[in-house]
Amino acid sequence: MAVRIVFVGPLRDIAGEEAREVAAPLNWAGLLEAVGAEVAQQLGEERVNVACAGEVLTDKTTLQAADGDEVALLPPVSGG
Amino acid sequence: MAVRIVFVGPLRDIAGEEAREVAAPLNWAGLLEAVGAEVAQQLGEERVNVACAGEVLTDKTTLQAADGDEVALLPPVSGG
Amino acid sequence: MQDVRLLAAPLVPGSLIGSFTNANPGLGGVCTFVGEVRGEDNVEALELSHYEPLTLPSMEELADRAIVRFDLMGILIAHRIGMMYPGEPIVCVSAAAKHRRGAIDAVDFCMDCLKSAAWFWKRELRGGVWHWIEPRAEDYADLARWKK
Amino acid sequence: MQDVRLLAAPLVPGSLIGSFTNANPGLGGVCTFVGEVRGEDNVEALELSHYEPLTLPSMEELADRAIVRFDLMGILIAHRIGMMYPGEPIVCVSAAAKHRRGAIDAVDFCMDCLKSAAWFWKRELRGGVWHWIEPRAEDYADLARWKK
Repeated sequence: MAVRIVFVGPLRDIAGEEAREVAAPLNWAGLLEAVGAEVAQQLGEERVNVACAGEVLTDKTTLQAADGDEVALLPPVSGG
Repeated sequence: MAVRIVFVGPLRDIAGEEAREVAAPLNWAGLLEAVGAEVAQQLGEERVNVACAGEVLTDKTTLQAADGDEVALLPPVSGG
Repeated sequence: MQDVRLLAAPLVPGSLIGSFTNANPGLGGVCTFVGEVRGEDNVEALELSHYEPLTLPSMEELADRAIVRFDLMGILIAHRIGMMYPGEPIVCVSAAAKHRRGAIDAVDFCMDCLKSAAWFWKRELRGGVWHWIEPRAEDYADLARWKK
Repeated sequence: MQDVRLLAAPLVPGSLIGSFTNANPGLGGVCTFVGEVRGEDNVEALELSHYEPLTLPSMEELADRAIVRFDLMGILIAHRIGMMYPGEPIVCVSAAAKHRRGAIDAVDFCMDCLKSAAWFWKRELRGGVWHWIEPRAEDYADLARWKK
């Protein structure tokens, strides 16, 4: 009965880990609580996206992760 | 005592030859007379340039070619 | 012909482009951009992370959009992940079209998207310390040119 | 590094670009455009004429202008003359710069100039008859973008 939270890029450094398993289901309030104050603050920023089960959420505060879902925390990107 | 007139690109087809030697000096009026009616008509078009001794003339009607100069008649370009 | 690759091993643009060009007979022009790790500012290494479920699918979607928008015959998008050193290629985008305008614009567009709107995270090692990199203001401005 | 060539023999982009890239260490990006003879409209062959005293000097001048205008580290401009057949490269422009914007814009600029403002004359053989080609209206419009 778990949701896997994945910390990507700079958020991995802040979280100090690559991923964490938490109990399902997981909503936005549960996510903010699960990730610790520093990551929660980052999640408040508009530039930080959240994906659930491979789909980027248009409104991350509507998160509803079920058992087996992977929730990825996606900071501002930079490629090329 | 000659000026060499070079016909480039489509003007070569119209002139029916690659180049022609005429007596020096050669000015604009002399050029128009030397090249024949059909090429002269083309020379009247703004898009057709004239180079003398390797320099494209800003105003081709000021042509003053001396002995040994090459005068090139340059129709609209297309490369690439 | 659409060829989209996420590469954990060294990217060799010459070998990709040669076969890409041959795979698009009848083309009028091919435009190619290759981005490399710059050694300036004492950059010792660069590392690119990705997020598996999103990164490659979004690159494929970008390729689809470019083909339609710029009327391409083919597109190649190859992007490195992992650790790279100065002088190593990071990204290669190549577009084949009947006319040059489409090919050049498609490469321009894809590079702007890859730089600031694709699922990559970049960090640089300078003086033994890793620094996360965000797009420059110019990168965001470049991307905004394509919004319509 | 400036490399400007007028070629009467086949142009092999791969060999030019490889050595060009290597000759510009520290670059951030290289953009390259290769134009080929299109076989559409039953084109059997294409012939490019030039005028020796003007063509190469004006290409060198174009390279100089591009380096200054787009802050390039290097530029390669190679253009064919003579007879070519469908699928053969006609022109190759490659620009190396610290950032992608300069490299891409330089290639775009040079191609527009080569297409409508360089000393070349092009004709196509279709159905056994030679036809002189002039730039399309779009080509002149593309060139006008750079006037300032």
